[in-house]
Amino acid sequence: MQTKDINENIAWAKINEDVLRSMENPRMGYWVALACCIAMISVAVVAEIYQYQVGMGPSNLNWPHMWDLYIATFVFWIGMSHSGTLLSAILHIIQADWRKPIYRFAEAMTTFSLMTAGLFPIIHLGRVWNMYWVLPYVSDRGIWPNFRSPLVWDAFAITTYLTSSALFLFIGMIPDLAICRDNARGWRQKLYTVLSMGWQGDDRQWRHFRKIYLLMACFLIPLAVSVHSIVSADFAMSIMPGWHVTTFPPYFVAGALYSGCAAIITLFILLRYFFRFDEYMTIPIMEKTCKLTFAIAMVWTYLNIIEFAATWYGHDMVAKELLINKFIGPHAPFFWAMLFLGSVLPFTLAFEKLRRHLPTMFVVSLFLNLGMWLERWMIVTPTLSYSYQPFAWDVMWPSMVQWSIVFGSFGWFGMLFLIFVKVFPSVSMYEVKEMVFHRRHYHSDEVANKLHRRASDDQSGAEPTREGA
Amino acid sequence: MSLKNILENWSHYRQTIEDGGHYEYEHMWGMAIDLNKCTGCNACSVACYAENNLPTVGKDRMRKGQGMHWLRMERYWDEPEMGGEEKEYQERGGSFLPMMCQQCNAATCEPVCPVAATYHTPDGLNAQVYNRCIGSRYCSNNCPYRLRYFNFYSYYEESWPEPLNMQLNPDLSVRDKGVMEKCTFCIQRIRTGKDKASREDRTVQDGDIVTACAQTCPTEAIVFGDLLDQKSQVTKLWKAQQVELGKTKQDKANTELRGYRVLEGLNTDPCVMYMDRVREA
Amino acid sequence: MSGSDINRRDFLKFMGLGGVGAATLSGCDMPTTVTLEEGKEKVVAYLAPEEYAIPGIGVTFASTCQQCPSGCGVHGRVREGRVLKLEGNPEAMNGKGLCQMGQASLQGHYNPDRITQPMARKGGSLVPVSWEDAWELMREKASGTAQGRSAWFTGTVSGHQSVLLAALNKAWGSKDHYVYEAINNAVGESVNEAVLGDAAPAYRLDKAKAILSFGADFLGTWMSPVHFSREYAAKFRGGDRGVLIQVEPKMTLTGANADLWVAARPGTEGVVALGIANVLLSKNQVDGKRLPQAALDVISQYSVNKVTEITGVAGDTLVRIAEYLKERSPSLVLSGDSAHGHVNGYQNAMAAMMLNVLLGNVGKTIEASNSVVFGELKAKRGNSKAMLDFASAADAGKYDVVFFMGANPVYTAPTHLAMAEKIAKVPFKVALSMFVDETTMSADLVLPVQSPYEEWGTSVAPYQPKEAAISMSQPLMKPLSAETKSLGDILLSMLKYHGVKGYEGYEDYYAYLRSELDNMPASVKAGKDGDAFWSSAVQKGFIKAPTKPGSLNINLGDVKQGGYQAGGDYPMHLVPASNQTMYDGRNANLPWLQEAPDQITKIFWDSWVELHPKTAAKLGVKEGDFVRVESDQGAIEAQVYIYKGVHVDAVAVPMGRGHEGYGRYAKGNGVNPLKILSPAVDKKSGELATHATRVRISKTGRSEELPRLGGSEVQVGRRLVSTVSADVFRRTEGA
Amino acid sequence: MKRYYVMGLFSNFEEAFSTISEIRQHAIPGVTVDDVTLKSPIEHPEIEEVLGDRGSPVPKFTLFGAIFGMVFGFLFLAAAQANFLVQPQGGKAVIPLPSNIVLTYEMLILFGVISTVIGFFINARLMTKRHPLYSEKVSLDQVGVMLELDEKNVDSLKELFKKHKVLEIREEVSQ
Repeated sequence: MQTKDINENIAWAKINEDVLRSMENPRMGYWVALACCIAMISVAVVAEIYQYQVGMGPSNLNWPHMWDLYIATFVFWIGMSHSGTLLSAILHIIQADWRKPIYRFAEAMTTFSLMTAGLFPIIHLGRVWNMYWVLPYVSDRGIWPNFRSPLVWDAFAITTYLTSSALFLFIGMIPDLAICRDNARGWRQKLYTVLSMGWQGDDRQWRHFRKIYLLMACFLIPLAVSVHSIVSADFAMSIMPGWHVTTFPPYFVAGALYSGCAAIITLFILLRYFFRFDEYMTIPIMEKTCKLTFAIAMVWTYLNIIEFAATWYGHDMVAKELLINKFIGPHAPFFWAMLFLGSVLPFTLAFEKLRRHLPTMFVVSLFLNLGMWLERWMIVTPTLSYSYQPFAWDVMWPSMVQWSIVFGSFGWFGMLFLIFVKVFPSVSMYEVKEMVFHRRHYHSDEVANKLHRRASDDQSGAEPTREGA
Repeated sequence: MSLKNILENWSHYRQTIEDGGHYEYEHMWGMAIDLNKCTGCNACSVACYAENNLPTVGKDRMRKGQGMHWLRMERYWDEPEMGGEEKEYQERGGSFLPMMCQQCNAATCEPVCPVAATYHTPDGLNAQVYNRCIGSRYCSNNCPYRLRYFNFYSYYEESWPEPLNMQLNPDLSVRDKGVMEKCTFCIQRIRTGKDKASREDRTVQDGDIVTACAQTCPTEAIVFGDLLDQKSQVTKLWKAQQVELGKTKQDKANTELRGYRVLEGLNTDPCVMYMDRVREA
Repeated sequence: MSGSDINRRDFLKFMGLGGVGAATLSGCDMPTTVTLEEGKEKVVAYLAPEEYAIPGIGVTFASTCQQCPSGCGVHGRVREGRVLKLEGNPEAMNGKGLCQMGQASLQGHYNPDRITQPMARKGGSLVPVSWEDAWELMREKASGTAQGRSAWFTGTVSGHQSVLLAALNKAWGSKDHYVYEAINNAVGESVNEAVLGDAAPAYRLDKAKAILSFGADFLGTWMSPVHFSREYAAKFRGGDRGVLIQVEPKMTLTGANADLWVAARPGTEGVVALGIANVLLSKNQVDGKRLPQAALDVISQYSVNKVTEITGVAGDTLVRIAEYLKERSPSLVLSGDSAHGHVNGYQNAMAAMMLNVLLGNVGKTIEASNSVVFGELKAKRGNSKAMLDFASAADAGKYDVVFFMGANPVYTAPTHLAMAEKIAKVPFKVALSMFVDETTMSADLVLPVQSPYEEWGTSVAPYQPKEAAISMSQPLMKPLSAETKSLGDILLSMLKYHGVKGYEGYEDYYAYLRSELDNMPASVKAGKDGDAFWSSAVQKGFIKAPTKPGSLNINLGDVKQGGYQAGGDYPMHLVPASNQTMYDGRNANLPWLQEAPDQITKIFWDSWVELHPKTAAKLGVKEGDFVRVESDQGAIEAQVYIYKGVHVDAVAVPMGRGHEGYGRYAKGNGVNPLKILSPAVDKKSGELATHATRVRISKTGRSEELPRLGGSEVQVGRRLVSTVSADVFRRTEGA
Repeated sequence: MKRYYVMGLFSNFEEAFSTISEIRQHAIPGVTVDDVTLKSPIEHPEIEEVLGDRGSPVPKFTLFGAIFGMVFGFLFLAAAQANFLVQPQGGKAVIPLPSNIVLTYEMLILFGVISTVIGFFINARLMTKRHPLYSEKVSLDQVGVMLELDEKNVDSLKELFKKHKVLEIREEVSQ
């Protein structure tokens, strides 16, 4: 029974070994997974090519449903990206050191889900080949993007966020890349030599490193918040009932952190299982993540209630009508599913027994994410189905083209992530060392006992030595 | 130098619609539609198909909601008023509402377009630049009237088999897939009318320019004209109905007048005024 | 271009392609010459064009719309030698307005399924032949025809075409010219003839203050819709707003605009009229002196309760109608298809006319039509009796040769007439047609005629009581196919071939027409000499001739009404509804009209079955379900549309769809209700009783989304169209 | 006279630090703590005290980047809008502050981040060759204390290292 966030006595050499091992000789399962992802992608590519050739028609989009799954999934992936920032930046600033073993893959998740999200606005364009018109490139025709449009805000925000989080991921990885460099052979060595940028761990480098890490953390937190509130502006800035909602920015951010954390739990369990990271991704850390998720889930629930209540309380007849339609209309099954998965299911996280039981958590986290995806769909579509002009009311279900592209996006994310875990250390070695080091120096056994030990535990915690390793 | 430009004209560039916007309008094309006269015969819609190269998309796509009816004749049945008993028959007939782009002055579709493909012309028209459109379809989502239609396919490929294509109006383009489009108040006719006037160096007179729908309407329920021209028939009608631009709620001296603008409470400031349907009882 | 080396058709084709090519491209990325925000003018080199092709500039020419018998004057916009758009001719009776059929008639002209060259039946199927062969065939099969063994079967014809046609018939010693219109007012005409002595008097909607219409869809398909719409809007709906009451089993466009829409049990319209008369006489103290005693006696039998019992119209409704008619005089009572199309159609019409007499409308809102100088040019109005007569005559083997033109009896005839088989008994059938419709398919020789916008011609509107206008048709562009001939030319050459006196001089129909106009009486030419007269006629698009005021006499016939008999196995009434999109089926090949949602139900591209909610509930069907409508003559299946605009006992199915031929757009979509009509005729006039068929409905179990435009059918509380009362209107905008 | 690089590898961090602090107290004449370079596998905020505050100019870069991003961002947008009047207005001003503020904010962060990174690369002397005395142990679990000093002091330094249980000593002639 794991009781400590991490075992202070773990040998540093072992940390290196374990992590580096995880990066080598992929097993059969890995290749299978990769193959699946690529298969999903290729299906999506076929669908996209078809759509490109014929037009948006086959996707079942229609008047008035000009948007549907593409945008919903776009919002979903953007949301997914926020967890990484949460763990790496926020927890870094409040110095919650239990983040150290697990923030690396969360950070990677951020970058990759952004790379996935970025595809959707492009895919959903009627004339993809002109997508670059959204950027303010120098044009002799003197035409510019319309800076009033939330879509342009998206373009700016996502570029900024992608750049920053990618840099953040990379900077944070440099010392580890140095480790890889020192242990790798062949092409990997060349690669890491370049990437580690001559890191040699002298005090100067560490000093500046600490600064930049802090500074970037400070940047990323407001950035993450701004990004998702801008995404929410796509809807909140419109005048459509059910979109024009004041609580959307916080609602979206909460939802984002929520789905992000759920995704972290999923990947946490997968990595722990496949890479035998039991030593680092420990149950207590898992528990902490779960608690965090639960808290956010409650925030999300609260914001939901607020939205409903406000709509109900207000005099906007049309918005009220739409709300009722969500409750009992054709979308009701999905709507209620979303509420159940998003607000009821998370209560499983409140029970220690369940929290510590990984298979349960795995399933739960998947369902939480499904709920979050439904949330996005239920935001986008019902408003289009029932808005101001009753004559334009309609109900539309997405076609296989849309579905396959949506599924493909999961394949794409999976592929990126799978490649990542084999090329880069998915656990931050140097930071685990720091964690161990500091714990060893600042946590006496008494404290440790107070903190972690329970009556049930065996008392055979070896006396921590003062030796390095 | 642009910086200088900004500093000098700052206040000018900060003017919103309430302050009259940043340029003087040459015209403000508008309509007045009398639902007392409109019989819902749908001639306007077909005339629009004929004038504006609208494709016929066929049964399935039409049913899917992928049709291109710029001007749609909406028909509503009376609903039993609150508490009122269900009548056995629609004793008062139907309510017809011809809906074409309302050419809003505070158009909700404009600010959301990422590439500025839809904007306001000095004619007070809400123009859609097909060549600039990248098909994000945000404008249609943000149009409370749902009056923007999207080319979900390359309709022209099937819509005009030889020799039907010879009927196409060369004054405007045939749209390709991936482009948003909508009623333009027959901008090609406006253009021709203005050119003609300028050739005869005179100003455009009321009646020089008439849209296809207004022209074909057997009951002359649709009146088109320039709202800035004080002598134009449409202006007279707006005045008579005490309906003014730039208001979210018309404060009328005579509250019994029929004039109103659809959903004007949303402050879209549409340029199309409707006049209520009339029934004996 | 000189014109000699490249012929006109290629030139036009080229222009056409050019137009589309440019247009199509401009939808893509390259900068276009005409962008939406600023239509940049493109400089076009002025290549001396033939006739009216001036690049870049649209010129309008007057002509006449032939899409329905109303014969509205049109202005066609012509650019680069292509006619692009039709507008109403402001000076014509229809004014600047045009209905959707008129707008869409262009697609008939440009239709991809038009016949481009003669076809003859060889080995069971029609194969293209040259005109020489076609004439050869005529020579051997037709020219030798014995006296009176030939006939013409046409739609409404008028003007010089009908003159030539008469001459030709005369030459062949045949008086048999069947003029058939599926949608007609024949019963009404016979009643008018009997009572007023004037088959087509002037209905002055503009003078009426109240209109009571028994199924006369004067805004949709009745006689001259555009003209009536104009009068309706200009005066009737003007300052002192009139009241419109519509009594019919299925809501027509007119019904949808009525102040009071009343669903009477089909076939009992006459009883309703008597009931109203009864109320007027008893309650409203209207003086009955205008009516003969016999009529008064009959009326007195129809107390409100009895009428309610027979017709299902509530008593207070009858009272309300009477009120309106009383206080808002002069009124006008009309009757149309759904009142006429019964075995007692004549009585229904007579009862309606009785109300006019009782209310003293005759002379006020019903005025005498004017007699005109050119009787022979007047329109021959179509009716359905003609089809019945023709069927029996053909069945009796009365003819060796029959010419079909502008009518499609094989499609519109009920199954029980077995029209195709009967026509097959005629040895040689010639179809003069633009399209391969059902009738044309059964012909032995098909002569391709030109579209109304390619040929010269004159026509006289069947309904133009107050004026006498001969409206001109002139080519708006060169024929799309050189192999087509104008009807006039075909008739003329036949006349010449048979050496009929007085026609040998003209080398073509155009020459004939010119000389005919030259020979018009001075009163018509109004002092203009030949060329001036001609050009003014062509420019204006019509010739206004002086008229002599006619007069009306009143002798009301028997207004006795038969009782209402229940249906037995077939409880429901079938209402084959005429509408402005498909009309009688002739518009089914025009994609614009196929895609244009029906005015009432908003359904496109397909047929439907209209049911009242109660009926639907009883049957257990919901919108979109397929139901089987079965009469003793057969059955049709279509999707259900449910609303409160159809009588509880009625099933309305629109006419015009369900073609077996007639081109890619018409073929095989929808069903044809006329096929299952029972063999019933109006006893008096002998007209086909189109609304007399009884049917039963059953579920099929199949269901599918209804092809209907629009979501919610109510406004759910938004102010999109709100309704104000007429009093307020009169108060604020009253004259 | 020759100058040497001498590096001692310690596994016990305490010892390493005390070595440095002794140097700080001039255990070896002519060798100051400023000559010391500490190489370690993890970051040690606590060493700062021992080595003395050596500061970091990175935040200045950040500040500059952020301010530049903000100013440039807003002017860029405003200029574009002012010079391209044919813009959809929807009744809004030509230069609408709310939307421009949003974008300006993003620009601020973007430029801030980028210049921070640049500042880091410059100051941390990244993208330079590794030091000849660099030992892979450092990336594993040992700290290296490295000094650059005159030949005469080398031995005394080694003494000092040995006193503090050094595991390994490497030396190399500089230039």
